[in-house]
Amino acid sequence: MSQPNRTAAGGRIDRERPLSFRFDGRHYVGHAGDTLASALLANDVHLVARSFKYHRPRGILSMGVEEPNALVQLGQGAYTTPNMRATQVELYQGLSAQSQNRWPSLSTDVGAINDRLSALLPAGFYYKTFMWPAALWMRYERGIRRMAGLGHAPREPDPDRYERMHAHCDVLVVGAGPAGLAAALAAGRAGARVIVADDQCEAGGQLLAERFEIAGRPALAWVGATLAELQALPEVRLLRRTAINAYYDHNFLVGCEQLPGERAKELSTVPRQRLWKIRAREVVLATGAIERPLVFPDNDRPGIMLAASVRGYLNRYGVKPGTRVVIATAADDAYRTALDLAGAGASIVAVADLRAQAAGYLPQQVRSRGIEVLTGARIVGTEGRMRVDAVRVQTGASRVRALACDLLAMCGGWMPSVHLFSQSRGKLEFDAGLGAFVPGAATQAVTCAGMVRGAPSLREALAQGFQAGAAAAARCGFDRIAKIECPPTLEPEETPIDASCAFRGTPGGGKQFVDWHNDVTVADVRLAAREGYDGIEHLKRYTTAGMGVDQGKTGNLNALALLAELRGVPVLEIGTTTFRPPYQPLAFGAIAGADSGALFDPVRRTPMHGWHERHGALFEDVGQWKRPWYYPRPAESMRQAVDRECLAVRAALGILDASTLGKIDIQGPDATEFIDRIYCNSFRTLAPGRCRYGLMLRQDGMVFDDGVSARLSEHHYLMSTTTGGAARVLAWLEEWLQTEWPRLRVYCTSVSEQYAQVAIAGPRCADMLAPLTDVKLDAMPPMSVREGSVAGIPARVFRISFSGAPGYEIAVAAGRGVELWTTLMGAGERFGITPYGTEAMHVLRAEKGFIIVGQETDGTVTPLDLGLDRMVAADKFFIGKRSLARADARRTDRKQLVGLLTESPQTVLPEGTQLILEPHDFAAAPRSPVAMAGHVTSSYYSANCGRSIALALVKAGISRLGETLYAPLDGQLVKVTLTAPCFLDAQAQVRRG
Amino acid sequence: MLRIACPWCGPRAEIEFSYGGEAHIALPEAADALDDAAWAQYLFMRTNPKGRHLERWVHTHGCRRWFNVVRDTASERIAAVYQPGAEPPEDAR
Amino acid sequence: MNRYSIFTLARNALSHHEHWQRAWRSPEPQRRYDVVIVGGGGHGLATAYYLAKEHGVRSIAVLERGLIGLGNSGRNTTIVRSNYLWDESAHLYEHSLKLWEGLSRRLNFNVMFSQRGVLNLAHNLHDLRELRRRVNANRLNAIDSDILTTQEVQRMVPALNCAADARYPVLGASLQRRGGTARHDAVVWGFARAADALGVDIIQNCEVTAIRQRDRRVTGVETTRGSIAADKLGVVVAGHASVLAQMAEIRLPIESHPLQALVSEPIKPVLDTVVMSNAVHVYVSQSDKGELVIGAGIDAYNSYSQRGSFPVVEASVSALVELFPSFRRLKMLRQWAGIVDVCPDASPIISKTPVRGLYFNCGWGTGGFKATPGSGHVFAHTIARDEPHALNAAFALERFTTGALVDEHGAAAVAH
Amino acid sequence: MAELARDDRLRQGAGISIAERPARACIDLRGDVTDARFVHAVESVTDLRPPSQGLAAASGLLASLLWLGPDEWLVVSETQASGELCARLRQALRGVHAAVTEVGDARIVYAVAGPNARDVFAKGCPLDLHPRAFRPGQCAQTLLGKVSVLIHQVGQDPAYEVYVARSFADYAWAWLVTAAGEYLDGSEGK
Ligand SMILES: Cc1cc2nc3c(=O)[nH]c(=O)nc-3n(C[C@H](O)[C@H](O)[C@H](O)COP(=O)(O)OP(=O)(O)OC[C@H]3O[C@@H](n4cnc5c(N)ncnc54)[C@H](O)[C@@H]3O)c2cc1C
Ligand SMILES: NC(=O)c1ccc[n+]([C@@H]2O[C@H](COP(=O)([O-])OP(=O)(O)OC[C@H]3O[C@@H](n4cnc5c(N)ncnc54)[C@H](O)[C@@H]3O)[C@@H](O)[C@H]2O)c1
Ligand SMILES: Cc1cc2nc3c(=O)[nH]c(=O)nc-3n(C[C@H](O)[C@H](O)[C@H](O)COP(=O)(O)O)c2cc1C
Ligand SMILES: [Zn+2]
Repeated sequence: MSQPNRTAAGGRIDRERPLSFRFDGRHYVGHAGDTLASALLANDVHLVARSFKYHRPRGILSMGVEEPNALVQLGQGAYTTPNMRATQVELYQGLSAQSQNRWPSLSTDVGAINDRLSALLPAGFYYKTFMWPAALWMRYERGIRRMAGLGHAPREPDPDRYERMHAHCDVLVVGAGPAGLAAALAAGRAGARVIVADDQCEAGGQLLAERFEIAGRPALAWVGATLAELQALPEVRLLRRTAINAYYDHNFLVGCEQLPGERAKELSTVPRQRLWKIRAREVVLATGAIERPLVFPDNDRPGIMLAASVRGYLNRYGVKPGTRVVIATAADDAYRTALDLAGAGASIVAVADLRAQAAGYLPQQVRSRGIEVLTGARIVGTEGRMRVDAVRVQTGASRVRALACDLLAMCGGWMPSVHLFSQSRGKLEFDAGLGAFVPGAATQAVTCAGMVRGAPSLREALAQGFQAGAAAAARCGFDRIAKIECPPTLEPEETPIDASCAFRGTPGGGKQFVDWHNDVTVADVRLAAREGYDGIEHLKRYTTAGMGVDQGKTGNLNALALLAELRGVPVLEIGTTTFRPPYQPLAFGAIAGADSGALFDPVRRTPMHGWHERHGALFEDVGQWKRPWYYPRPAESMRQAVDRECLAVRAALGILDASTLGKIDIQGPDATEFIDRIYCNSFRTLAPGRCRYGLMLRQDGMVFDDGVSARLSEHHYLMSTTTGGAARVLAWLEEWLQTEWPRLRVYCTSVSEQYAQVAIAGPRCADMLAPLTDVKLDAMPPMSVREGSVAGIPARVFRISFSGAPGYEIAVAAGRGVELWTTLMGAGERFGITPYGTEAMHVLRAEKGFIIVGQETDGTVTPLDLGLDRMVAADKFFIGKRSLARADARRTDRKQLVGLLTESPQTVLPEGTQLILEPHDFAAAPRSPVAMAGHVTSSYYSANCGRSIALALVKAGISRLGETLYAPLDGQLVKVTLTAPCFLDAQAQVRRG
Repeated sequence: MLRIACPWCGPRAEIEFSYGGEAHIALPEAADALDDAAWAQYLFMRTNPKGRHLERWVHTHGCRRWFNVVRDTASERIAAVYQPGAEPPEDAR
Repeated sequence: MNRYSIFTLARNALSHHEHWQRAWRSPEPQRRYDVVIVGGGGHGLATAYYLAKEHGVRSIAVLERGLIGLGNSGRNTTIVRSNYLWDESAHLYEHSLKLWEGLSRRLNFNVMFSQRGVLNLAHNLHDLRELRRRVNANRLNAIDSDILTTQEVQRMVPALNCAADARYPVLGASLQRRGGTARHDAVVWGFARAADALGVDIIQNCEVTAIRQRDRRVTGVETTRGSIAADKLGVVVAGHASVLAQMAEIRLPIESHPLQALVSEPIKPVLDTVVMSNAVHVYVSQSDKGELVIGAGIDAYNSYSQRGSFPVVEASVSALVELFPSFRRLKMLRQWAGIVDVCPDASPIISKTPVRGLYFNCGWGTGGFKATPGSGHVFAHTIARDEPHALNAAFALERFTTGALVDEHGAAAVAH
Repeated sequence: MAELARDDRLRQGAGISIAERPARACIDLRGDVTDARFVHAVESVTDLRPPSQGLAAASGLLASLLWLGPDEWLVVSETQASGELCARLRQALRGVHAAVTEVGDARIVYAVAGPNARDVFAKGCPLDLHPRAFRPGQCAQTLLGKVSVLIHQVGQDPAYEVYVARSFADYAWAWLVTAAGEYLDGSEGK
């Protein structure tokens, strides 16, 4: 198939490797080495998109990251990706892309009506309209939403892989143009660890687009030699296709490497993208510059392109985007385009130079080829519906001339890519000669080299690069640098640009775009200024200039220069909007990396997890832990299973995996003193070999954690914590020890994971355990601990119970947990041993009124509120004590823990039910607030009680026992009676533990 | 991402640490004797300066030691790290 | 003041929009005002508006250090809801939500308040319990609130991963249908324009550098544009509350942290509702312009630098794509942070202070955008009457002394 | 599930190998290095001086002492029985303020080696493991993905041992295998 705009030779494409691809369903052919944009241009396709707001036909404006127009929907199905810049998509065989934001087709787009209605749609029109009638706003809004947006999100989960990498280096060089390569070479030769990152698929930067020479040979030969040397240096890492997107504090930068995964999907191990998180001691920014467009009426038609990009397509891709070319410029650089195009056989209709004079070497060269150069020439309009076909030019006050053409190449000079420098908190300065911002004082270890500093020539770019690289390496201690000679270049002098021509536009005429992406025009900027949105940040937010996918890379400078002129102040005073990450849009997948599914967050399992699984347990998530919830038998409902488990514990024998509880080994001569400061109840009275339930408060007096702690010996304790609190409590202990009480001689060590712990509970537990252990169970009082062995395994046996039923807990080394568990199961068989899960555990403890931190408490509950006054020691210091004396903690109408009994024993209140004092007719007064008296914290059916039971926090609850409250439930009111929070054997109240 | 020099382990990435708030807020000696207002000062009131801040960090995923840091809350520059209980180094004042 | 409507828009179209007036004047500061409001965010401007509108205060200035609305008001994820747990907060936020419901017309500025519903996801049994507690409390406080099953959630949000074997399965959600989003900038500009029309001087690029007082009574402020006398001073500077407090020799229970947010590139509608998840910590909605607006977490450390740290973004984006696996190929377009003023109980301070005539409104932390009209309304009352409105009595500074905190951490989902 | 998988999957690619190591004695040792009695007691049992510098490890015939903190070490031995070693340490440290705590069952150890080992770590470990920054014989506690680990470089090639808490071991294994994925297809490391 023919590629009408492909030159016969030249460029860096592989002419031997044709690649076929589709755009909007049509087949085309390009070459390896093409981008989608260059391949489309080779096929003379200029119309590629519709604009965001007015749906104007748009073509390819640029050649790189700054492209505001040519965004396409790439790929299909799960791989489809919206808003891909055609200028950055490397062509591959079978590529398929669609244009966006048009219906029904790119050439016939209904949305283009907006262009006609544009008088009604100035900047911020929606703030002024759609307010009446109020009821219709949501309908209007639906319409607005449908119009907005560009491409479509995929519907299926992304099948691709993403990776993230930490990297460290002495010198990070961003950009592999001449300046960056020179910097990398200097730093690399000095022996520094260097990373060079460039967003393009090939190193060389602007040189790829030019016909420059270095040391008398084509510049790209120098690039090749330099790359070869860099690759041979062991401490240099070259990252191609890697945009550095963010520059954070402490010289931490984030980049994204595009891997050629689009082409190699079958390799599922190859990630699509790799995020680089780089910590650099020194950074050299050699990020080059972006060409500045010109503002004039209808400056957005397909076929209107940036001049250097036109030259780039020609030199790099062998594509001549047009045959009859008008060049509009405010700088000498565009004359290179004229020369190169003319050399490739295009006809240059004229060069319209906005400057009053164009007398430099390059204009001379152009003139000497017989090309007409108009000076002081303004573009006052363009023609052509789907592609530019004429340019209207006016010189001075003379008559307007229409120049027929199929390509208009424009150049408003260069804007240094200061994005990263600014992100680094570097100050920007305004370079009047360049008419653009350049890096000023740095605040991090960063230097700039090349065009990013405004260096106009290759010679300077190279020199600055070598200098910056060597100096950065030297600051890292690599200062033995072999002398580097800067290779000579031959370059013509350039005459100064006149940046003021770029943004001013022309009064009257069609729309003059400042921001192509968001369709912001000169008129919009004027309107914003008129209405008082005349600070740059207000201008941005009111007009949305710079808020599009290109983040104003092409448009921002013109917008703010225009604003400065409207306000009559220097550009520097207007300032820029804030440069923010990312420099280029960054896939969420790359940011998340491989952290998905099982790797999203660790799942923690106990040593006996496999057994539970094999025995049908369902699991409950408790923090990161999976805990057995209940063990349903075939055809059993949850309620039936839990009832069975609960009955078994009270009647015979149950067994629970308690391994997830936190366990902290605390030892040292001051251990008792320390623990006494941590818990609100007293431990100094606890004898070695005994255990006690302890309650821990925060400094504000609120309950923070609880658990049973054992005094193993005089100076040695084993503290237990809640499952979720294990890490938190250890951190809490260390914090107090290290920062407040460093003189206390105490060591804390987490042993949570060292032990598997099994609770056995029920009247038969001693019968089962006694034959298995050398511990004298008869000699163990409640709340005591012994060392010994169980089933031949060294073990610690605690006589404690969280169910109120007689119970023991046995801890063995985690590696032997399964052995212990299965032995107990075997030995318990004749007693009807029943494994029970967290649900039954919750019911059982609720029957006794034992609290669960995080369920009965929520960070606003004191021990007094829980009726645990007895646990609050008056005669010692403890954390949180002072707060309990505050007025609010002593209020008598605080929410306090009580039990609840529903009128009907079968009604189980949902946890989270709120309680009210008086009956209320909700049907009659649905919209008036009703005062609440408290809420249900725990609620279950208790098979042992033969009825439902609940715990609740109720205002002044303790003084209200016996009273009736109401629970609104699905439109009904359920009567509940307040009771003491204990439903079983209240007389024989076992102390918790 | 900050880079914090643990006094024991050397410079490490921020994600290895946890922040512990303003430093040098000592537990009052005789808390029981304080009035509610003074207690509230200890519990809740913070300097929260824009600029030089003396603060606590702990090397959670490293040596688990607490230490103090002098950091500028506007620029994120870290001027010094020092031991709990010590005064900030002279040159970081 | 030009009236805004489709008719005036059409009329102005004929004259190429050359005749629109400034939305608000740009006056020189006067030497004294009855009331000076420090901070030209949404809350400060709303306060000025209600002072002028409802309390007849004639001479009011709003002093803004930079341009109005570029603080947290201009950088938040715009979620509006009132489904808070405790009565005190529920009443305050519901008051605000009611004001939102008529705000565009009252201000004659379309703030694009969009009641597209706010979903709070529950991922485990604890979440579900707390969610039910809150929904029940909301209903008794006459705040609309529903519980959805997993299937109902899936129907509302097709892109959400509701698989039972997900690492964080969706077990259900609460839904406040009247909740939604509003256009952040429009709220600021709408209040500014309406306040200006009532004679309020909005003075930009005017930083307060000192607070003058005599015998613990406010007399005025020093600013970068000279000194300005005032009988009453309302400070509404969000993340900078402690800085201003220090000028008045007060300490606040506030810490300033960066809170980050980010947007995707614009795409066609995929998400109609606001989705929030406390457990994995992310919240997301799609704006009318098409970008996904995503809220991240706060950086743990104090900072005034209006940028955060990358790990926070990594965590939030991981959570986002875990909930929405089809969003992986979408791209982050921009990322930023605001400085939020975090209170120990995650509730605001709207209060008199030990200095007479000095009032503070701060501590909204990560969730004050939704309160903008309500906060301004009750703060205006507090300043005008020198006593709190019934709705903000519980939010006085004294609560830190008495201990009567309004703790919205535990049970009220992500505080946004 | 992954319990078994860990034993089965000794991954051998050109660039990386990952394997679970057999259980070994691990003892958390706390004490004051400036207390000569403490140092002497530890030396008498292990033949090693507890290193006082961050990142340092001391290795001998009997055991290794891995620095965990200024007053904390992990005593590791593949040849000694844990209980016995503990008892001897406790015995030697009688009367000294120190703590000896058995933690061998609380740790799983993975061996990670090969030319791509550093690349694999780099995917989730913020530490710089470049030979200029981290050498054989050094150890550091840090993060791997979302869990705390102790990394000990045991060989030049490079070879490492990674200690991870038992309940996080499944996660860490899955993490390592996933991270290693791209190096397991026989491709050479960088
Ligand atoms: C990323 C992010 C997401 C959020 N998401 C939500 C959300 O979804 N829903 C929600 O309800 N809330 C959210 N919030 C919180 C919300 O943005 C704030 O609570 C709210 O906007 C605060 O408004 P304000 O007017 O008090 O503060 P601001 O808008 O910050 O205004 C304070 C003003 O004071 C000025 N100022 C400071 N110092 C001085 C001085 N010395 N002199 C003069 N002026 C001064 C500042 O320049 C600023 O303009 C979010 C916040 C952030 C940062
Ligand atoms: N006379 C002129 O006005 C003029 C104009 C333009 C260019 N030039 C020539 O261009 C060259 C400038 O050299 P240079 O090295 O400064 O710039 P360059 O443009 O050659 O190289 C910059 C490189 O950095 C890459 N890059 C930019 N931002 C990046 C990021 N965030 N992450 C990764 N990569 C990024 C670019 O893609 C490019 O490859 C010289 O040869 C100069 O003569 C001259
Ligand atoms: C709700 C909301 C939506 C936004 N949408 C966009 C957007 O579409 N494009 C964009 O560039 N920025 C968008 N932003 C971010 C702003 O550009 C800006 O980053 C933010 O207001 C913070 O200001 P700063 O970056 O100037 O500090 C949005 C911000 C908010 C609060
Ligand atoms: Zn450390």
